[in-house]
Amino acid sequence: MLYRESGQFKTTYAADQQLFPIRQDRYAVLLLLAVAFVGIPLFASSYWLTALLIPFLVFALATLGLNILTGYAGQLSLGTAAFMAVGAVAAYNFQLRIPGMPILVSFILGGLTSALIGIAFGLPSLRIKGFYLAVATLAAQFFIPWLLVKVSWFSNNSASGVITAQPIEILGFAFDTPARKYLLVLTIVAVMALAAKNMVRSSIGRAWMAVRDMDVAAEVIGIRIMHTKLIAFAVSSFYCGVAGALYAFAYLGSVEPDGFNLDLSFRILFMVIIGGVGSILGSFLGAAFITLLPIFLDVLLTEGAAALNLNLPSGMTSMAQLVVFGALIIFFLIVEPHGLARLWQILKEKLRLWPFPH
Amino acid sequence: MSASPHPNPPPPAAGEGAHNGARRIGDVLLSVENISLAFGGVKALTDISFDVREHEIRAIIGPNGAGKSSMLNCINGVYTPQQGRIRFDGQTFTSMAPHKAATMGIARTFQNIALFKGMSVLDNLMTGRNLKMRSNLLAQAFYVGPNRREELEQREKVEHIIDFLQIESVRKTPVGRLPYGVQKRVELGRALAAEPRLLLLDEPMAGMNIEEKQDMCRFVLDVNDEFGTTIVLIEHDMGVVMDISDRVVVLDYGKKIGDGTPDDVRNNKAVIDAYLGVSH
Amino acid sequence: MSQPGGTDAVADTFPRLLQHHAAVRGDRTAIREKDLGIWLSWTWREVADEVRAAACGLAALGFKRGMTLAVVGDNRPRLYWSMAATQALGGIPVPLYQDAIAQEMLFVLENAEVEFAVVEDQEQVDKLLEIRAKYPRLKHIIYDDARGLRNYPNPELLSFDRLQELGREHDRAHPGFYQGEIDRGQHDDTAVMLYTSGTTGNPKGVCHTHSSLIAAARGDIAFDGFTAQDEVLSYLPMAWVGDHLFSYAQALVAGFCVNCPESSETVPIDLREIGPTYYFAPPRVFENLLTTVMIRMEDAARFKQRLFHYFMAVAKRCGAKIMDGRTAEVSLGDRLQYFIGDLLVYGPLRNVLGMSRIRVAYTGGAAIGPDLFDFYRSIGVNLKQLYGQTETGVYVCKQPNGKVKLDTVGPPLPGVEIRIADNGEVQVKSPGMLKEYYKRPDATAESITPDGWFMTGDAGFFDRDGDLKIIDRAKDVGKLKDGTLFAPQYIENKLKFFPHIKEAVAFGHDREMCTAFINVDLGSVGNWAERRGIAYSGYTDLAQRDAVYDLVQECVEKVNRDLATDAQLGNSQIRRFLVLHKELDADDGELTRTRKVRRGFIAERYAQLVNALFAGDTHCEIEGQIKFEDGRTGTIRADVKIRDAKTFPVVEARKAA
Amino acid sequence: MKSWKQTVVTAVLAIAGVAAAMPAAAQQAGTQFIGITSYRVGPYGANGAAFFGGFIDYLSLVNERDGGVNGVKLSWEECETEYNNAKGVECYERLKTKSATGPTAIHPMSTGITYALIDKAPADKIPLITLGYGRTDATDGRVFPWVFPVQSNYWDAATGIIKFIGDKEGGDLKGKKIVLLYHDSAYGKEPHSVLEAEAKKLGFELRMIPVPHPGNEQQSQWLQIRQYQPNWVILWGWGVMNATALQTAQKVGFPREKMVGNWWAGSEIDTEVAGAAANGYYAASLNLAGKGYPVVKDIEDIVYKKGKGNGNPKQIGTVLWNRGVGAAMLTVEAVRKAQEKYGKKVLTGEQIRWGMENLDINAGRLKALGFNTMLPPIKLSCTDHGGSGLVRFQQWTGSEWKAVSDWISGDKQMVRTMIEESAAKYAAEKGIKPGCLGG
Amino acid sequence: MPALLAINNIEVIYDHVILVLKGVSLEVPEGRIVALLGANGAGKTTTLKAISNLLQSERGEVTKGGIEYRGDRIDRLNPSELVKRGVVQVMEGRHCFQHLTIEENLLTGAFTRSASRAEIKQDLERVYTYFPRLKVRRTSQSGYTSGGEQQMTAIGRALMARPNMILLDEPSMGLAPQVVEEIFEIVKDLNAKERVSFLLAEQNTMVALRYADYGYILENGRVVMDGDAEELRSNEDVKEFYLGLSTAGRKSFRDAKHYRRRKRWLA
Repeated sequence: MLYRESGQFKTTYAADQQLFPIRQDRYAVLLLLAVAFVGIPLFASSYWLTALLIPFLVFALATLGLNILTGYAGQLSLGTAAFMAVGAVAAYNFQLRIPGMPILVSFILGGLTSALIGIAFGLPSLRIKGFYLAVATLAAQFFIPWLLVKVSWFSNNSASGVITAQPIEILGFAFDTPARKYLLVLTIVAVMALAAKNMVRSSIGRAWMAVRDMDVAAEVIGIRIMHTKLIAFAVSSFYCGVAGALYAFAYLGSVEPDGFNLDLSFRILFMVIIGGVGSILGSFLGAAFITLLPIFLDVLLTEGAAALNLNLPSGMTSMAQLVVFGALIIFFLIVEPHGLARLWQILKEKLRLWPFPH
Repeated sequence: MSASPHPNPPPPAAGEGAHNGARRIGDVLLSVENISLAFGGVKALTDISFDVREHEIRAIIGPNGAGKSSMLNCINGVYTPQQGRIRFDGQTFTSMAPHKAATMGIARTFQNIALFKGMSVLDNLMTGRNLKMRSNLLAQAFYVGPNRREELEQREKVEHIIDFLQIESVRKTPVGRLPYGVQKRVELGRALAAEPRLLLLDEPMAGMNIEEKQDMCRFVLDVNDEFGTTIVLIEHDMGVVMDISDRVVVLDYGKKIGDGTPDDVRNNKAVIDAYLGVSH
Repeated sequence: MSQPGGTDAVADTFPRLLQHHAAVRGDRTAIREKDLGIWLSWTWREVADEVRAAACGLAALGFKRGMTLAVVGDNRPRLYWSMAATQALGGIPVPLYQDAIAQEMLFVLENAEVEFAVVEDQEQVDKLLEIRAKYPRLKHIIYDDARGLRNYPNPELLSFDRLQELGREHDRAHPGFYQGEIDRGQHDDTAVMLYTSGTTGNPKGVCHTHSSLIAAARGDIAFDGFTAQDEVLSYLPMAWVGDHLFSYAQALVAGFCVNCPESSETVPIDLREIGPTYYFAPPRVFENLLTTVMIRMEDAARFKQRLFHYFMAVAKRCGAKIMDGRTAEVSLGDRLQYFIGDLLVYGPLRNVLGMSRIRVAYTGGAAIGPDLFDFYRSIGVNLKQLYGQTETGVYVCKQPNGKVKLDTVGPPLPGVEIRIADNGEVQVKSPGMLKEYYKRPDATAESITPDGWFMTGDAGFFDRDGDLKIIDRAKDVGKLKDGTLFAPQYIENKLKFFPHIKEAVAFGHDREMCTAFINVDLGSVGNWAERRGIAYSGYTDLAQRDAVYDLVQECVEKVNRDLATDAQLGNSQIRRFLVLHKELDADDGELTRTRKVRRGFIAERYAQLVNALFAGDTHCEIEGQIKFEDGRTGTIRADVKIRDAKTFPVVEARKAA
Repeated sequence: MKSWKQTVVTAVLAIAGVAAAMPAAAQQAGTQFIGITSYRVGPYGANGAAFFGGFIDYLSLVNERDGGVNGVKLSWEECETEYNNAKGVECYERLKTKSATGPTAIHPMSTGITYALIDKAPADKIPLITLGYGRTDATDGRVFPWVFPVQSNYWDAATGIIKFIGDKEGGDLKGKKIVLLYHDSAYGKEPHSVLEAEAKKLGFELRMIPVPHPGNEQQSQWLQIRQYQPNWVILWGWGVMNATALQTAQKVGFPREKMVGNWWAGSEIDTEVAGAAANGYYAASLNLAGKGYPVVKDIEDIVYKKGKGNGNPKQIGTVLWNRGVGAAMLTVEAVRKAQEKYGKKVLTGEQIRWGMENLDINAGRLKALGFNTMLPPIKLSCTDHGGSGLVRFQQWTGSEWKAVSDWISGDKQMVRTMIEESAAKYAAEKGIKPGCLGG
Repeated sequence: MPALLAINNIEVIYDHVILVLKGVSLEVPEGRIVALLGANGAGKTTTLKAISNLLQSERGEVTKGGIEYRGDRIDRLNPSELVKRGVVQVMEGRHCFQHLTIEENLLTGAFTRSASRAEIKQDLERVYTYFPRLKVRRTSQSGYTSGGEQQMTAIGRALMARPNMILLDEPSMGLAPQVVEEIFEIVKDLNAKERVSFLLAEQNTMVALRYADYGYILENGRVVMDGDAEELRSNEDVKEFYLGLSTAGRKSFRDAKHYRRRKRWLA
């Protein structure tokens, strides 16, 4: 219905291969970016920024990272949080130990460190697949936080193992307000999402998907399986690493290695599943669903109970929220096992065909 | 991109000194020498030798389980034979990695379609050109300069294959959604995208009706003719084999029981007994 | 002569027009073709170069001034260029219907003495090679698409690329040759020969001069204000005057862009992609589109259907008025509803039909059903009717914007004179008039009066607004035995306006009553049957179902009721009818290539059925032969039911329209 | 199947509804708003429910009995954190916007959340009150002006426990073996450095054994302990870990009389679950249990009688509930103190901070407030955001916690030195210039 | 003869928007072999899956029309319920349990029945009489048997459910000509001796029309023609497009054109 594509034709491959070949999509994305970059910082409260949007973006980035590995390259991983931890701690240490280190470089180095670790833990993927690989990545999930706790050098000998992120300053400009932090995170996430989209539509992305879909055939047409899988691990871990750094620096400000636990890894895996395996958009939708929906529900239930003058026993709304949230997850998975992105795709397809059904 | 509607030189046209079907069959491109292959004691292939000449269409026939697919798997390195050698383009191998085979110009299709189900037809074909792509990860991530150029160049090449195989209408459809017959075509396309010198086709016409088989035959013949690609083909439809192949190898229980022109094979008693049956 | 489109005075032949555009708007896109996944584009300058190379190539092969060149195939840029190249050399292009079987082509090739042909692909090459056995004068067959042709031994075959290569060599060798040839062209040279299919007898070659076509095109362009910015999709048969005028003559005069679809199957998709601003189609195409829309809507969810029907009712009420700018007559509420409808239904509908950008759409060549016409206008497609023939360059009448009436074809176009002869025949003098029928002075004389009026063969009159109203083909109008006027096409059209009826053939001249053959529309009736749970397999099965007969009977009786109100035609109500067991087909000679029924041929071929109709039988067994494209024949056997239809007492008409 | 459509519609409606509800619902004007990041679900829900029950009950008491603080009524809102850091931050941000003057002061009741808020509180000008948890070095108010780890901190607890053990062992710990069984988290690691220092100083052998979260499986740890045969086990647990430790100790035959918990390992929730296994177990406490205090009686009589009680009536007088009451009292007293300076009106976080920093509640005042000996006196200053650093030991009798010591203090000197070192390091790392904010 | 299975005007849509079948109607009379012919993607497999209710796993659904078996609507029954009623589908590509032996595979076919051990044993023997080859290889893992044997196993497994009707999808796919004949002979045999009705989707029109009694031709998700096998074999369109015959006999694959004659489907 909203999609009126008549008259949109492509006369070059460049036009056909652009990111958003449909004009309406392009406008929508531009509008979204304008709102995200201009509207939100101008109007959103610090609650929205700090409590909703920054974590959403950070988790979206981590989800993107896991989606690259799991959704595109088909390698199941339960070590996402560990790679985030590596990124966070590495960025902290680069910042701490190298005087004058620009913060963005620290983030990148944090990501690269995570990528290296990712490659190391990706090595088993050459021999094992699926469920077994997931178990192997669990090793990362247990080993890395343990190591970070064990070797207190990583937390600069902090008594509690907690690292407190340094203030963010780029070229003398302090990113100290929620709006500034949000803009920084948004920029990084936007650039990395674009890069991810580009990768998955380039030869490396096709190699990932080829390995995912049919590895023998991929090998037969000349794709080096090992190389491809390890790149997927590296890129994925890089994304998770940067997400971890942002989690520490722009979101919580201080993190302890134990915060990056299996629970978090699973949360991110849920984001991938709910959002859509093998979809960039899905990573955002999934992150939004898992991070924002509980909060919305919580507010809705609390305010709702207050509005209706229900004097609910304390903790009741929290319980109700969990129940509703869980039910919604199941509901969505039944309606569309392939995730929200697929739901969106179907909706879009319907809108393109509107008023016809098929 | 400037409008250059016909970037590839068109195939040699008819009428003007066209060579009237006389494909120039050349020297031996591939020779399989005394190959034996066994899986845990079960012999799949026993002492098989045959050769394939350049520009030739070579069929391999035989009953189910005769070892035909295993033979292809040996040629492109999916299996490593216990004995024997493979000579390809002057080089001798006792074993070959699939990746190596691909770089040397051997491409293949599979009996049970091995497409990348989650990807579109276009992407499947583009994947076939992965070996031709050089740009680094960073260039890909930012879709800049060389990568962008490369993507567009390869897209154009792939479009010619799409056109060649007449699968324009499904270009952007995920292959998993396509009917079987079209998937077979796409798989051929993916193999062609690699611009192979030797193309191994494992039952490209299985599960097709006459019309689709006719199309597939045309494609195989056109590939052979226009690009000069050498083709090794496993096929059960004797009509197809007899019509389009230059020479035929017959396998039965892992042994070679016949080798020659279609007519030779058709009249070979061992072949009739083991495979063709009386009705043919 | 007026100069719309900014052409200069010397551009009075098509080759000169091409040169003019190459000079004036050399970098603008002249033509596109959907191929290899995108719309490959050529600028005017590139087109001029391509044409030049092709023309020189033809010259190198020995093509001489005054020779003819056959063009066969779907709408392909190279085929259009071949026409221009031929004209540049002073030759005459003869486009042929691409779906014609070899036998039909043979006649035209012989008649036009064709020695050169440019064809699309293997299919056409095969046909021409088959013809060559009987017509050896055909010397050169040039093909566009080489697929499958590489091993043909025939020396007369040549690829278009090779032709152009030869041409470039020739051009280099003879530098002034090409321009010289163009300069030698005269505006009154024959520019093209278009064979009219004719519902009776053999086709005739209508010769048009450059000036007649250019004049017709200029007139059209000025009338609707077309510019170089317009976009059209060329998908109609190149041999049809409609396409020639629209995708060739008008494009070359106005300098707008012509888009060639990927293939005939992809036309709807390509139409949607391009979204032309100017569109022309015979009623049959609009009808098929509407049928598809209705079928697809019937499959939609209940809610969507209700939405659709609600807003279609709104559109019916006020859409046409809004389109014509008579907003004063529309209430505010309706206007608001129409606005919402446009958002939810009409806009998306126009979009999926590829009609979002259309400024002007024309239909012509046959009568269009009122519902059909209303539908398109009400959803905001500026569909108008025009009237004209191959012989008049389709330049006779057109409906002006804002003054569209269903039952007329509009006032005469500027420069056109029309008179109604004593027998009611419409006679025309038009700037787009033909030069002659090729090698048929007899036919020319029969069609053009000594004082230069073209006899259209249509019966018609002017209404009070000065708009022409066409009644029927004058020649077809006969009388029943009782003397009642019998206008078969009029009745057939009324039947065909029902979406369930695809074709109808009425019989009655010199008979006691009027009867009809019906072809149901497989898509529409099929869907109808599906919704009722009537299982069927294929056309033959469906056509002989009682339920389908009931359905058709309803339509026939509605027509009868309608006819009953007409004093003159009241007695020619359809008394009996049958639903044919097979679809009428051009391959079987039952239709012309432009899908007009060949009544005489059908009557002969199905004499058995016609007799049974008049004899009062309730069914009739028939066995007939059908011809396949490759010459094979098959037999088809059926037991066709015959039904009586209710007739209505003739009411004295309140007032003749 | 059209359900996807309904789904979308429902989702859109829900989101729209929530978005409409999101803008901060204005709190009753003219009240002193207190934001409460509480947790009543999740693994530590029982502990949270008891603490926050007491906390809110005291606030209710102030409103019901006194009509507020000098006539300024209190209002509050809870936000569920599930003891999760990210959720804690979200709650903090949500509560922050709920009133014009901000949420008075935040009691995160979680070391993790405290860490996450330490950077935010100064920016938002909201005092963080961390009663017996959080960041120990924040006691140095010159580096952490907005954080108040009041009363006693973990290092006080650790040295206090060592002192208690030392007393039990007759004043000499040389050669003794002590095990620290700790929750493997930031919280559990807090006492490491100070215990190591104590071990060095007092000459005892220290072994630290982590228990992974949540701690309901301690078989291997206790086997290790049995092999090691320590004289004492210090239990530094939280939630389910505590009861498990007691039960496993019983199973391996380690005497509970040789186990000392810290104040988060010494509530009825821990011991009641452990049953008989808890008998004889000691725990340090910040406050005494029991109902024998006027304030408790007032709450029962005024708040619960009116049906406005928040906690489970059964929890009244328990360790954690009493702690909640005490924490609320400190907050209210900080308000009262600030009102002295800024007037009897609704005050901002900045003003409360001053009130907090200048808090001085002596024994007399405690009595006046009806707390008697439940809490030790407290006096804060810019350099000392902690307070007395006193702890008191209780022993589980099988039915209740009974005080077995006086308010005692550990090695206050050492703790202070370490605090200042750590705070200085933090200041250097963060580029903070230590100093007092004043009022 | 009453129709055992009747499909009336079904429409199948995949993924909510992709129309695969439209208005397909067909009948299988008791004790007959009916062939469903058509190119890949015409909708043969979809039709079979619509009957056996296996569409859901592929995101397809029957949106219109009805399917009746012995006069009862079966469109909403789950596949195992259908098996109990005697309708068994043998899937394309054979789908044997690769790690089980042939005999184990056969035994899985009897799962839905609560039959005694003796009965099952008896059924097994019955299957072996039709497929003596399977008896020889009964202990081989089916993953290591030939395509023909796997196809036989799949049919044999279906027989173990004592069906009245078997839906057979592409039995000849990827099989050597001799084996194809063998399989079809067994089908004919089962039909004659056990009165099992068959609806078979098949590309190999030549063989299918030789063994079937009746045929339907599907193109683009619609039935374009139906008729007795005999009649279809003599139809010009069928001859050209499905049998590859021209007036001069079999057309060489080498001479295939790059364009198609228009299909008329004139019955």
